[in-house]
Amino acid sequence: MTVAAGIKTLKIDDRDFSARAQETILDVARQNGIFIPSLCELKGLSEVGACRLCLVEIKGSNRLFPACVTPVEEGMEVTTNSERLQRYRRSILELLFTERNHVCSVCVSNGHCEMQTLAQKLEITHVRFPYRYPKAEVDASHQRFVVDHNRCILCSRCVRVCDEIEGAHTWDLKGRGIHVRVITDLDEPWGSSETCTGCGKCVHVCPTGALFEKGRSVAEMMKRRQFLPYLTLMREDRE
Amino acid sequence: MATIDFARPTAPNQDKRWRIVESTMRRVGHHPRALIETLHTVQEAFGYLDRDALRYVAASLHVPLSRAYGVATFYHYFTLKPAGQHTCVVCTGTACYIKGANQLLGALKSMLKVEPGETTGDGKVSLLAARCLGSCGLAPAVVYDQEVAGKVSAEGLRARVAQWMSHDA
Amino acid sequence: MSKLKLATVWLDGCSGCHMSLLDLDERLLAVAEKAELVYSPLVDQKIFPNGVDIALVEGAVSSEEDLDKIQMVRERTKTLVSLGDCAVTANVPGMRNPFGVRAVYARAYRENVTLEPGIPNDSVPRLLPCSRPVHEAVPIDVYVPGCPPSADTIFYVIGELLEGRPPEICAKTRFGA
Amino acid sequence: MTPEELIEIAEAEREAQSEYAHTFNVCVAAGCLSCQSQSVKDALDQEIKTHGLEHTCRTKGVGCMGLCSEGPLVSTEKGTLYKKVAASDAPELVESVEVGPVSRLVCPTDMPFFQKQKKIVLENSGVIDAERMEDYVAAGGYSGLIQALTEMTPAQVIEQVTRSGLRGRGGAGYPTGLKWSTVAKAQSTRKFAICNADEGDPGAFMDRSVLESDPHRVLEGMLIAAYAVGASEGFIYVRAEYPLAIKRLRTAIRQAERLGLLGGNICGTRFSFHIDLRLGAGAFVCGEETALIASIEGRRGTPRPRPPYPAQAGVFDEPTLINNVETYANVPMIIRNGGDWYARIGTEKSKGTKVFALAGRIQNTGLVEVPMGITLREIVFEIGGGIPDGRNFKAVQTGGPSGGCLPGQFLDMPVDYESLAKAGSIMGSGGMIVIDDSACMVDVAKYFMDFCMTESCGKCIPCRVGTYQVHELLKRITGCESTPQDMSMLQELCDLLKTTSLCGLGQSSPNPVLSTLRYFADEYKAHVEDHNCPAGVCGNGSGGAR
Repeated sequence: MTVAAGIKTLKIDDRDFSARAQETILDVARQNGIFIPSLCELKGLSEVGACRLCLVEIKGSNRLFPACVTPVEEGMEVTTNSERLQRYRRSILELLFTERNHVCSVCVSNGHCEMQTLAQKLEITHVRFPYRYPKAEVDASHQRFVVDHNRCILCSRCVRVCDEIEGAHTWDLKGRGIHVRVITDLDEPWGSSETCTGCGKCVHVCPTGALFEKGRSVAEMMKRRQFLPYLTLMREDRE
Repeated sequence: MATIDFARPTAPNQDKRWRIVESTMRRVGHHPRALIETLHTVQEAFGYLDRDALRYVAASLHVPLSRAYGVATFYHYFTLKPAGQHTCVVCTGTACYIKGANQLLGALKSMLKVEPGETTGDGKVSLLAARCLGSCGLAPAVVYDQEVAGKVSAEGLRARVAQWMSHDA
Repeated sequence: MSKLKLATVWLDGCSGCHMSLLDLDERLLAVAEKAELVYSPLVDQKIFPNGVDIALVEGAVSSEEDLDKIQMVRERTKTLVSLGDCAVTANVPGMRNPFGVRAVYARAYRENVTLEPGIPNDSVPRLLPCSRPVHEAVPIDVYVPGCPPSADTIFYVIGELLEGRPPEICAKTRFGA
Repeated sequence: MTPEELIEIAEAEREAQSEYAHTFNVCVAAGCLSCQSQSVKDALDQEIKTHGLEHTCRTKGVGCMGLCSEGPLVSTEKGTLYKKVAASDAPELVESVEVGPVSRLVCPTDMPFFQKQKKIVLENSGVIDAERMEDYVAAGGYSGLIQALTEMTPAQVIEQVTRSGLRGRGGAGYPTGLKWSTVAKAQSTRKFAICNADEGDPGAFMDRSVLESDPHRVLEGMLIAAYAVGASEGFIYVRAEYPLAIKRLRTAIRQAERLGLLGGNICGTRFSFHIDLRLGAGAFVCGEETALIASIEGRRGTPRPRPPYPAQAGVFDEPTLINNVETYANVPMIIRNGGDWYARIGTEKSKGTKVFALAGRIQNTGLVEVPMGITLREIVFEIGGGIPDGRNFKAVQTGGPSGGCLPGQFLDMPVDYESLAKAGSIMGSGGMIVIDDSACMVDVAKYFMDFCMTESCGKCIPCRVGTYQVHELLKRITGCESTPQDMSMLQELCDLLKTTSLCGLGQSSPNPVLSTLRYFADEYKAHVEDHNCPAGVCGNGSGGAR
């Protein structure tokens, strides 16, 4: 296939764009500075389409489409920010705030948490649904890292980065529904994991304060993700 | 595709039932995708899945430990704790619910002092709630050990379970 | 034109929001020109008056007393402002919720007490089963998250409300700010 | 196996059967088995021996006869049906072959329960011995497969299925012919055909009954489908909770393999097909196609966004056809009698018959097969015999947790995919629960939301947290401690679930709530405004149907 044949033209929010056939709506939007919220998606990891925050409208369909996994198509007309979409996104994020105990004021990620930032961007001033206040554990058994389940949003980035990039597959999810938790090995303390390499990739892809490095104060716990595009690129070159 | 011949892990102990598990795994060529089938075999043989079993199966099938645990806890048919000597499954399917399954469950909960999914302290009776046994024509239905009983009344249920509780078998 | 009646209320919070309010410093004078502070932990007024125009509430609803109080405040107030994360989200007071009231009482009045351990029956208001955001107890008109909201934010909010405009606070503050 | 050999088997079997002047067909499907029908059969065998009638009289374990509430059921070669038979009735029954029917046990077969049914899928249920392949062959079994393999091209098979108008019986009603042709067109050397037997709707037992009563019919349907779409490997994904169905399927697969109807070069053609069983492990969400695929691959049964659809990339990323048990069970008859024959049954857009599991507050609970387009009234009041205990009809629930509750005003509505959807429910897989006036509809809605919450896989936020929040709201409402704002929150969350959830489970989870809000708004109102449950079911945090 020639490059020209693989080019699609589409409209996003009434502006014309061209894109390569394999790209998703989210890719094109990002390249062109159009903001579409997302929490589970992270460039360099596989997409799961789970957070539902990147849902967009496509003309001709009543359904909503997750931008992170919907490939561009010729003549597509995408709306990324209608009143309706904003309403749904706010509700979804509010639900997420009710699920665990997200106390921003005493969080190591306060000020650089993706969920907190998104809440402000989506103009959430309060959560209308009742909080659940579940009892959630903090596992500080690892020498260098901590997992605080109070702040986990189950985006599964840690699971994916550990499996797809590091290759250890220390993390996975247990249970189902509202009882899902991230686990290491057979739901054993992280510190006693036989498979964890201690690389810390999971910590740095975590969008919230659920995974953090020990001994870091709030201002210091910046997540650094440069490794992800770098490793992806290096691997592509090798293949 | 070249296969790497890792040394096969050995069974947790001398129990003969591991041979059944091994034969299931052999039948599917120790492929990771056979995880659920293998877990079924383990549960059938031992009644539940403990950590040793999960560790052994995961190592044998080259499945990450966390994935094995994730699968075992995703499916409600699998249990990680041993069951009691007797199990009583109350069907809570729609037909049974409409015909009073909640009252049956309530009667047992107060009688056995356990929640569904738990076993009495003396290890005699496990109480379970099933989603639907497909015996809707006989609602409300209960399974005493392996035997399905239809049109069950709270009195009948109590009497049957009381029998289990009193016996030393 | 008579001045608008302003009140501030302190429920289950650390008083940080009130400290932030005091950080208005000389701007307090500008506020005082337009509004009269009729009730506040900062003034010597024991009874929440009727006909309050604007009331700022700090803190979560944690005890029976908090609940009674906020219901009374709501009845007597035109515009009720949920000020700070404790009021908006239950924040730190809400961190006791997963453990349950009994465990909280035991920790506070038995386990950590050497002299006459025992849970008080009177003189201390009874805790509710859960510490809740204020809007789960009564309807709220304006939400100002932040821990605490900055003095600038509070000044802006009061200023807008005194002018009869709904404040646009999203760009100014957020949860945990 | 050649066509001639198949005919030989059929004839030999018919001849063997004709040696017996008398046959007692004893239902040994799960329903009657749980009423001790096996002991009835054993007692009859013993009695026949005692009378020295072994050469003229026999018993046969057969599948479900439908009227489960009257079991154990026994029928004779003359068409007499006996109900509630006990082992102690055996002597009398065996003597009856000489003296005529035992009138105190006779169940009249001229009642609407039997007369109004039309059996295609259940043609052999209650007639043949599910564990003997020869019995299925003698009843015409596998002739559809032979016909397809020897006389038709795959395209012609698909053409017949398309003409029949058959739609997926798993719930959504997607045209089967279209699905098959999509998979047939997919380019790959390896394709799969899967039978979804993970019957998860609470209150549904159609698939279990078919698998227990006539497993070869499902295999034949799968074989024809595999031939049509070019699949060489297949899986039957069946609930582990159905041990009898699993056992009979295993037997059937072994028998078919032995006769060369499964395996390599079937009937001497180039068509090969292998079937493997996969046991579900108690996850409703695995009824969703992509979750089912994940489960077959040995992973957590969580759905993934579509596209790609299973027809393009399913099991092991290969093109995959997924149909449910009842869909496959229709196929052999469509091939034998032609698509046009099938299309003459039913309505304009919903062709053929549908099997329903009748349960709840109804006289005749059990399994029925009716032509599409029959009214709910005919099913509930004629076939079902109406509401027992002098109570009144309130609603009928179809489609399980994804369906809705329809009130009396819809009793005269024809049962087809479009009408049910228009009324706010769905056809679903065929569970039909009748609800009388002793039930509280808000409580029923809560029951289904509890189901969806527990069965949510937890992958997407709207379903994971939304079902929880809706359930909490319904708990507050049934606990008579809600406020009017709760009602608008309920509406909002239902809309959110429906629109933004990743898969069908989440998207359809609000249906029971929405349909009861629509038709039983006064019951919600009574709970919210007057803090009163009109049916007297809810309140004081107890809840639960009586």
